[in-house]
Amino acid sequence: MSTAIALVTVVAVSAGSIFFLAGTIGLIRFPDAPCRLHALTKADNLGLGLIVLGLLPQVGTLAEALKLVCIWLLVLFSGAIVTQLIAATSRHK
Amino acid sequence: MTIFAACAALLMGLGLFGLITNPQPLRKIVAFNILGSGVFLLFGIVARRGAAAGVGADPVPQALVITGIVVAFAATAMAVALLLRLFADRGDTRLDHESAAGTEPARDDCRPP
Amino acid sequence: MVDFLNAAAGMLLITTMVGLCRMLRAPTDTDRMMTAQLAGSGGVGILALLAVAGEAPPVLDVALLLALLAAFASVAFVSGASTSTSPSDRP
Amino acid sequence: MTSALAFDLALAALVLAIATLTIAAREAMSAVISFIAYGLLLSLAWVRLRAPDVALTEAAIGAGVTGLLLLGAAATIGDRQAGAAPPLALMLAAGLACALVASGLAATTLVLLPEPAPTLAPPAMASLATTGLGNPVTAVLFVYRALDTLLEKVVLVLALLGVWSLAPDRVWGGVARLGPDAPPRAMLVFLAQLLPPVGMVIAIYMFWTGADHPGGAFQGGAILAAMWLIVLTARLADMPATSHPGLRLLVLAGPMLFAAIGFAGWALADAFLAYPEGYAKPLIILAEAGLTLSIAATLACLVAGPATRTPPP
Repeated sequence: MSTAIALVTVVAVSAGSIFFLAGTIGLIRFPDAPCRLHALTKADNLGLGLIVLGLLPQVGTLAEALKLVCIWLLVLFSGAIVTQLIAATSRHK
Repeated sequence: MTIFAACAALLMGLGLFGLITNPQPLRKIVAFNILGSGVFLLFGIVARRGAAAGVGADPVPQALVITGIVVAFAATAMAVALLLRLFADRGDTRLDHESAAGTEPARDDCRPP
Repeated sequence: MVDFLNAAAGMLLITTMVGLCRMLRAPTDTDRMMTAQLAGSGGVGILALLAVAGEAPPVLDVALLLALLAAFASVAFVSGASTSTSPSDRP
Repeated sequence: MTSALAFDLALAALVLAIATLTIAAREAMSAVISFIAYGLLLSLAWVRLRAPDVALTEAAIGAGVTGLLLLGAAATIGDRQAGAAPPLALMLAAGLACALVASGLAATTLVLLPEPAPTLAPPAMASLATTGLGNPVTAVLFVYRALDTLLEKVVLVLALLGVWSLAPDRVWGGVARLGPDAPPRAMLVFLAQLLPPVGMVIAIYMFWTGADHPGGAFQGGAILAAMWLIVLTARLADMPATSHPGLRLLVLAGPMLFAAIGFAGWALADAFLAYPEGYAKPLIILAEAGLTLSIAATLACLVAGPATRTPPP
């Protein structure tokens, strides 16, 4: 059972890291602002989401698990709004 | 820990270099903050070395650093406010004006324009 | 498991920060903001990994604070950038 | 253990790289942005040094509020009409001198620090039991070095006095300007409506948990200040005039409450800033509550700067 849980953690955290890597590469390589934003949001939402998902089985208490989920939700909400702001700023020019 | 000790020393050197060579006052303020953070990091090394009695780092240097960060912020805010006032009055931020002391009369805000 | 989480944190650190160094050199305002956003969420991810790897629950609070302030920095940047693009605002 | 060591190495290298970028950046704005990233990395370093209290302070004040202050200044001043860079010979001489200083410091820290390291952790932990607190750093700040903490609040107030007095005479007591005059974007307003309630909960949590876990008045106050600044940037509320009695009371309330508790220590316990037996924890939490609000107001006012408009009638 614990091997299965460890496997879940390894897979999810690895996948999250890959999303971060892809997001960074996209941010550097993509030609224009909307494309780069597309890459950025994947790293933000999916990358961090998968890492949090992978860490959830590893934390000791319910409070810590809730805190992890809160962190992800906070980044998700503010990330969505900030991305809109960035898009508006880039279109303004 | 030795890694961060070397890092702290290098940060202080870098900050000092920026403080001396950067001509813009705002950049000097940033460099000064880097210099300060190197000093704080050194305190962190001292705290970490003093780990004992079941805590990961000596709490006394930690408390000093927290105080230091807040005071550094207060000093930075003061410096930035002075700089912005200088900019508002003169339109530039050069610190090496020959005229500032004598030849140019200081503008007085009290008098109506 | 601890080694794996540390390695993941290290990889995240290098990825986001290399992106950061790269973007700081060829910047437009929006690129900088995107990079700041990526660095913020990368930092949150690293802190979450470190918190679980080192079994130090307080580090989760640091991650929470960073998650909150990442958005704050972006907002500051948006208003700062629009100040710098409209010269008439200056005193 | 090796994975942790590798992480530390990468982190230290990146801290140095970002610091170099900050110093060497061509534009002031780039320098300020890399300084914010530098603060973020530095708070990771504090986590690795097992000092989460300091990591919180560095993230909130070192990177967050200082970053905002410098961003505003860089946006106003830009790169115009700064002095010329010093000649190459001077640069080289300065570089050499700084390299000498850095290597001297490195040698000192790596070789000359006493072994075994002196530590005050055991006495600090021993006195922890008598206060009822669980966080040794808070105990040091409010019991062991309480006078320092009190005077530091006074320093913050003095800095605010200094900043306010930079206002031209004709707008004395007026309103500070924050952000551009242009109306804010709808999305910014939405964020400013969404984020502060969450931030206030986190700030109160940070202050409350500070008694037993890393956190405390500084961190909570800095978060509150950040939330207030978001609201101000989005024009949901106006900055009160610097002559507003409520604002001035808010700035002074925390230090005055703390000083009052200190003087009460003379009467009820045996010394200034001593706490009577059994009441240490509630008194410290009361002082911290006042200080959190005062720190929030002071930090926000310091970022907003001196008054630039005449006070409203």
